[in-house]
Amino acid sequence: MIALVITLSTPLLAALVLAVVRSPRIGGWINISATAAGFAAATWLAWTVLGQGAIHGDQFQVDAFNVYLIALTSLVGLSTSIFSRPYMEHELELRRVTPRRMRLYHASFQGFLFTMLLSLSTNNLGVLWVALEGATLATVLLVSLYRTPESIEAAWKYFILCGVGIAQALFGTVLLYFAAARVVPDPERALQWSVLYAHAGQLEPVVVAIAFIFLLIGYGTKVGLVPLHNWLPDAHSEGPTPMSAVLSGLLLNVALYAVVRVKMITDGALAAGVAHDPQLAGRLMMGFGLTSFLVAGLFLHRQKDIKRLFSYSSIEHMGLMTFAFGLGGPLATFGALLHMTVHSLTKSAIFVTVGHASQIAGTQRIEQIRGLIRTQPQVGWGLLIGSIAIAGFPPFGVFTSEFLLLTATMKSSPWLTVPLLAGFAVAFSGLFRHLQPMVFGALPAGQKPINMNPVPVTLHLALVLWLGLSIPPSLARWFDDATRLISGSGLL
Amino acid sequence: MADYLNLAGWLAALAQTVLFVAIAPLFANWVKRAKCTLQNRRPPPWLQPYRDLRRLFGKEVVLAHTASHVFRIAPYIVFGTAVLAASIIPFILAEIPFAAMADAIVLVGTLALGRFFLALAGLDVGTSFGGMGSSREMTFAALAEPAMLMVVFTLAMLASSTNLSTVVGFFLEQPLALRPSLLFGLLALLLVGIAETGRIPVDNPATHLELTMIHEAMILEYTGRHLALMEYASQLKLAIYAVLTVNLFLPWGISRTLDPASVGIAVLALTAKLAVLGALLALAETLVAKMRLFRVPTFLAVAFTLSLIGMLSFIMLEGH
Amino acid sequence: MTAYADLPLIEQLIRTFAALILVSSFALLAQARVVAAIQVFAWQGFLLSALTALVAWNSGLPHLYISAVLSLVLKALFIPWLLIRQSRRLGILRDFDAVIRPGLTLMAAGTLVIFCYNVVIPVREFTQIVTRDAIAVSLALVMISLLMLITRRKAITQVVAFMSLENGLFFAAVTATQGMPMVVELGIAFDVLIAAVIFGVFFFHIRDSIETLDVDQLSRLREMDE
Amino acid sequence: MFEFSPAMLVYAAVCSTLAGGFASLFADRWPAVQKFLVFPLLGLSGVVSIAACLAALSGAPAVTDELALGLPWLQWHVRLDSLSGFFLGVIGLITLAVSAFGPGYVREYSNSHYSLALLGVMTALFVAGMQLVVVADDAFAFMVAWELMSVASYFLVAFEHEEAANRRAAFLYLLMAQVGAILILLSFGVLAAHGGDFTFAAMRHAGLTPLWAAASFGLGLLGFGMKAGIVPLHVWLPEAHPVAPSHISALMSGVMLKVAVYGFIRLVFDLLGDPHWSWGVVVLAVGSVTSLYGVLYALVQHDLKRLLAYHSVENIGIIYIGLGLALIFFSANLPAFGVLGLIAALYHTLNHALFKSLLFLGAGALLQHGHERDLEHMGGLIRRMPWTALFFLIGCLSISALPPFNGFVSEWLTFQTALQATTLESGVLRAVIPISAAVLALSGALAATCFVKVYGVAFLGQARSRKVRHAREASHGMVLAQAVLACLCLLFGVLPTTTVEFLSRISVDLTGFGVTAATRQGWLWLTPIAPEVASYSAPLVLLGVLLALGAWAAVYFSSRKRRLVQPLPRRDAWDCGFGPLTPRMQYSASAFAMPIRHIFRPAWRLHEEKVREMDPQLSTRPLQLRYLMHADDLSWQYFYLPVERFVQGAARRVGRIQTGHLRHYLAYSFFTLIALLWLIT
Repeated sequence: MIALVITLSTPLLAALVLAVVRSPRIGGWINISATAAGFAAATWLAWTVLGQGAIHGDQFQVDAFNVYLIALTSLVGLSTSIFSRPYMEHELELRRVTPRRMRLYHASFQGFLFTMLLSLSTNNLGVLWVALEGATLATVLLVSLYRTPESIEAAWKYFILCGVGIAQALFGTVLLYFAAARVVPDPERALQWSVLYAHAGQLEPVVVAIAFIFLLIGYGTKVGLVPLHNWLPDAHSEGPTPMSAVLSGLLLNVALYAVVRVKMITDGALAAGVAHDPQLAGRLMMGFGLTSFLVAGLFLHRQKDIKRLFSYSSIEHMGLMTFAFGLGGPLATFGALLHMTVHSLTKSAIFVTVGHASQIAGTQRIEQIRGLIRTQPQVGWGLLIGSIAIAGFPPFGVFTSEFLLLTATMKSSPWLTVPLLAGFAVAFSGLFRHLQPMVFGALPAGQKPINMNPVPVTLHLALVLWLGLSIPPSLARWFDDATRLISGSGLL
Repeated sequence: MADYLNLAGWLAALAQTVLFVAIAPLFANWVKRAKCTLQNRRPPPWLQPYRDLRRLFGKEVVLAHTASHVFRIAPYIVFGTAVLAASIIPFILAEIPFAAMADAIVLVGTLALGRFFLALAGLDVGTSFGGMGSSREMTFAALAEPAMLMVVFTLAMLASSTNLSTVVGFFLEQPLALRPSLLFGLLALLLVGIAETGRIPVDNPATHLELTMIHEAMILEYTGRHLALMEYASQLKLAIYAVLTVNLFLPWGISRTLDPASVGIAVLALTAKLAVLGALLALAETLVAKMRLFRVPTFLAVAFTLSLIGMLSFIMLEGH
Repeated sequence: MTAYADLPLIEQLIRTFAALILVSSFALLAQARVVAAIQVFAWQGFLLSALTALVAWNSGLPHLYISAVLSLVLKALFIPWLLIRQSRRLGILRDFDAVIRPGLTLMAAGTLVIFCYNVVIPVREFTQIVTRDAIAVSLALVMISLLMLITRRKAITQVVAFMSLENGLFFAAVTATQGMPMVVELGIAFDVLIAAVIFGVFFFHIRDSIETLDVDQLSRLREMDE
Repeated sequence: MFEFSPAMLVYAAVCSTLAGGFASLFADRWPAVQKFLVFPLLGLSGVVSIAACLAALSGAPAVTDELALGLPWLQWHVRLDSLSGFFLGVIGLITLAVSAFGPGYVREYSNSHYSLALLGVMTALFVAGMQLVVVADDAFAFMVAWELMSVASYFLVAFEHEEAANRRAAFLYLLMAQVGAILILLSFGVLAAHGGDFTFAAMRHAGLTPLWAAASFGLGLLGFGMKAGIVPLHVWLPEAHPVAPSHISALMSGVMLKVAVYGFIRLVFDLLGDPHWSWGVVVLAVGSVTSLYGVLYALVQHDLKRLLAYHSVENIGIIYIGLGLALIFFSANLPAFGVLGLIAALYHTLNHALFKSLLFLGAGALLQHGHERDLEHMGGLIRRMPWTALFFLIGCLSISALPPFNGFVSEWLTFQTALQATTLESGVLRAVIPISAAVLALSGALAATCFVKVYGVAFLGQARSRKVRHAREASHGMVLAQAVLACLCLLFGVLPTTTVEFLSRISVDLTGFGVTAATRQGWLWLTPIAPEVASYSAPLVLLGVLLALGAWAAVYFSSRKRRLVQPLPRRDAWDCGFGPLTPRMQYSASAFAMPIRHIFRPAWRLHEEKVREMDPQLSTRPLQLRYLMHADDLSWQYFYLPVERFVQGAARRVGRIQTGHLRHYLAYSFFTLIALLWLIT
């Protein structure tokens, strides 16, 4: 419990401190130290949960499902903060940001991390909602950090779309509370996930179904499900790159986490099959997931901006995970959990290299980013290997999860493998047709290497490689516990 | 396979091969004589080809500056493969151990090997003539060879064997029957033979006209013993196709033992058959005009189609 | 099922207020002038606050009084004040944001109300206070606000619509469930406050970048062909 | 206690490969590492692979093992049986040759800015991937190894990435590898779903219904076919093989395609069990079309490596014809003939690996020392590079299926199998098989034509460009590699009986049937069905050829003394009296194939262009005439471009939903909500 407190309070305190620290340089180092401390605490927490089992508090609950996401979040937070220091200093040198805005940036970064960790660890669906809304608020001003017309437009769209989405989610939460209030006598406990999950069978199915639809659309907007995804590429492409990395690597995961938590309750409520198809939640998620996967793959073909390109790739992968969770069953769930992990790691690594690549070229336009391997091999190879990993080639972990997912689909609904296959092909070709000319090719004139820290990218890709070759038993047990929790049965 | 190991069989086969090689120029000359007679020209003497060969063997060899080893080794390989092919074919004796060594497919392969080197030799010196000849030769061979293989396959399926001795034996034991497959096969083989041996209407062995020539263009740079071997090999090839045609489709008379009487009958029968075939060939060459070069593929396509129809008619009309 | 007339007065009053809020929502949808829209929004906040107080009185739940005060301060006073001040500074207070096909829009809103009622019909009726119908009304409020968001071009009216969406949610929380747990409610209020501030910041940013608050001009980032 | 197991040989081979890859990390700093560590380790890996192959083919039972890698509930299963041993041997042979060829060849890159370290690492991963594919015994390990092979070879194709064409080729290659891999994965997925587990052992007992078996077969055919290069899935092959470094092209064409064949055999003959006759017909048709298509396109190429790549397509077609025949006979319950088809296919697999690697290595030597890939600029290389010329000739003879070389034997076996069509019950099958045999005959003959063109234009005649005129012989290692492969081509051509005996063990393991009759007459005679049906004695045929050569040698050496005093006189070639012949007067590669182009015109889309440079003084007098020709693959026009257009169109249409207007986005959200609410009421 202490570990949890430290994990949560570190970013909160850091956000407060950073809001008053004037020097951007010191701010950068404080940022790194805070995330490092947070990561240490999260590791401790994970260790505790691994050793002693889940923590079930009234307000907080840390079980197998969220503890690994907490660890992942703090890890990605740490490496992104390491990346962000030289990156933002470079931006400062270019006068794209002022020291005041750097203060806002650092404070918001930590504030965002806090909301992420809070939404993961809370047991209260209301608090979950508050934290996710907080995440939007913390990041919206980061999207418009550069104050360009595009960035303001992106921030506005992000704010309104996510705001509306999250409002819909709140309505869903209220409905859930409404349904629960009839069953759970203590109103203070009626929004607690563990209580709702325990009483899921007694909840009024019609209300829960309506609530699920609102929650799916609400949190689905944050996940980036097509056709609710429109804010995502804009926000990713216009904000500073470290923010894109955490948005893609963390926010989308956490939103999906929320959807899955809600789905577990919905499945319990609809299990009797009186009012609705008991598979309703899963079916809807499969539909949304598959649509997102296919449409995002097509969008990849027409991109001109490197960060938009990879944000569509994020939509595609979130779609895949949503599909997998919707499919249910231990194999698909295990695959989806693994995919969440490896996608966050890989995608944040990619955004790190993308950030450096656009700094080298001085633009985010794909057609002007050329010959990265010749200009700065670290960046070029990082981007290439990251893309190979994200495209699902072994021995990287993304392959493992896609393997599980495809075989699970083949087992339960074989016909869906056809659109999946088409989607993979379309997405891959869309990604690589743009990627290859960027990394390969002759040395472009007038571009020179920039200062970068290779640790985050190397670390992430090494982890993904490790997960692809062999999943360590402790982690496997974790995943399996989470799988058991979500789908009812494990694999091990 | 023990019977293949008897020495007498091997020796007889060897002797037969020697005989085959020896009389091959004679057959070529017979065709030429028949043609002369038909065209009211004075025929060359019976032994004229042997004199030509002897004269060429005696002459000095001159090489082009650009000729390489391939050019010099090719005549021996072309001639060698022709001899090898000749040794496989049932000639006077039906049952020969050589036929077991290499079956009909190997026969086609062996001829292809010779042709491969012949074409390379044509390209070796680097003249336009040589290239032209090689290109045409290989093109037509590419069409003729599958047709030839189809004919072989038809026979092989009929006799359930690709061993030429077995095939001949099978036909000897079969009662006489009019088989469409054999009819088409025979026609195809005749067409292929005409193309492969460079006879009218595909090629004209008697002229050196650049628009039409194929075989002669390839050996244009050869002199002396090399030229002799090339000429000899082409005469051998003509004889091979002739013997193949008559012995596979009209095998009567061929000897299945080493018994002197039956061998004698076989010699007589074969002589008669070859004489008739040669005369027919001469007649055809007299009556038919040389065709345009790009009509040849059509000619060969006809051969290929005939052979394929032959095979299909065997499968559809004569099966089991 | 008891007849409406048999209900206690307080319940009848609550329903009346609910209807009034719905009416205010329609009014908001039809209101073209910026200042009038903000005023209607303030009225809606006031009605909501009053409704909360009524519910609190009816159910005797003390924390609902806090909610009532909170919403009065925030939704009826602070946010309208903020919006009016911003609009004045931006010089758009007297602007029009023409409603696209007002008749059609209002008809659509009416249809939505029916649709929302249809959606909640399968919910089993309990003999408690307004529940199912409250959900229907709040659903309708949410939907109408969404419709308003879709049909408005000005950033300021979009914000009003967004805030009225929050009102719909609040309505649901109050009438259907007699308020949320306190921690959640405080969190929501905090979020709404921050959101309002951020909206204020954005108006200036948007005006600075596109020199108008017409959000239809904000369409540089797109995937369509030029 | 150390206990020997053949699996250790496999591990040793893979470790040696990976160690070579690791060593090459330092190759950029110390180039000598390449010569003294990287390639020797690769060679060692090849030798050990061959040892593993011999151990597996020695008749020992299959060895299984598990590695602590992979999924938590599914470790990597490894199994070395005769089939995987055979393919491991093929990999080993070619790797060995490449390790001898490599040091000389990669010297070329030491002065460029391409990284030798990358080349070494990716080569090692590529080889290791292939070695792991053939021993993998569960779907997961198989797919990981398979994709490792694909990705590593992608980097090798993209190695010289500054050429736009290379990037395009690499992209196409990786895309098709990705799609193919998913298809394979789904094919295994069907088996795993019914067998309950990802291990091959479980899949063998999946007991699929005919429909599912057909689905798995179809997915596997497409998936493996994409890598093997069956028409129309072959388009990546002529793009990717030419642009990789030549020793890699040798590995890709010689070995990687074979690994795809391995996968197909493993799936169809081992995992799926009883084949349906229609599968055989499909495979036979695919094989026939592929072989003819490949050779026709090879004929119109004048880029040597591209031409060789199209020949790989042709040879894959021949292998598939053999496999198709095998499937038909097995399904018709005539295992004796089915086994023959399988063995013919395996034999051709081995042969193609040998001669295609030989030819690619030869092309590499030409590229390095003659700086040319285009046949139209070569000529006369036999004088500059005599050894390479000799071995290349052997490669040409082998691929043209001429006796007594190895290519002939496997085609002969395929023909023999096809000739057994008369024993089939079904009239349709009896008619279909001969037609495919005819196609095989035609493509064989066309292949010979093509290689006369290649050899004649590249090595004979006069040099057509300055660089080629001054070419030097390749280094010793490069020649040695070619010599080894050339000798193996002859060896496997002359000793077919022994080879078939080994191959028969594979079919016994896979299907329970072998070809006992084929080898009953001793090593001298190959009698696939019965002595009286067909027999072939390669050693005796070789003896005949040797006698012919002996005759030549006798004349040559008897006249040697005379020649030493007075060598054969040399004169100018006949020039029709117009003055000396120039290299430009020679027949070019395009000219050579012109009659064929004329005959088979509809098979290609030819782009012909005649460039005429006029004399600036006198505008009517042409100074130079050049003829440019290239052939577009028809499958682009009818298959790939429509797909590409469709995807682009779909992307454009989908792009329309993102209008940039916030109100539209909100409307999507609104209507989605209404639609979903509608759905549940």
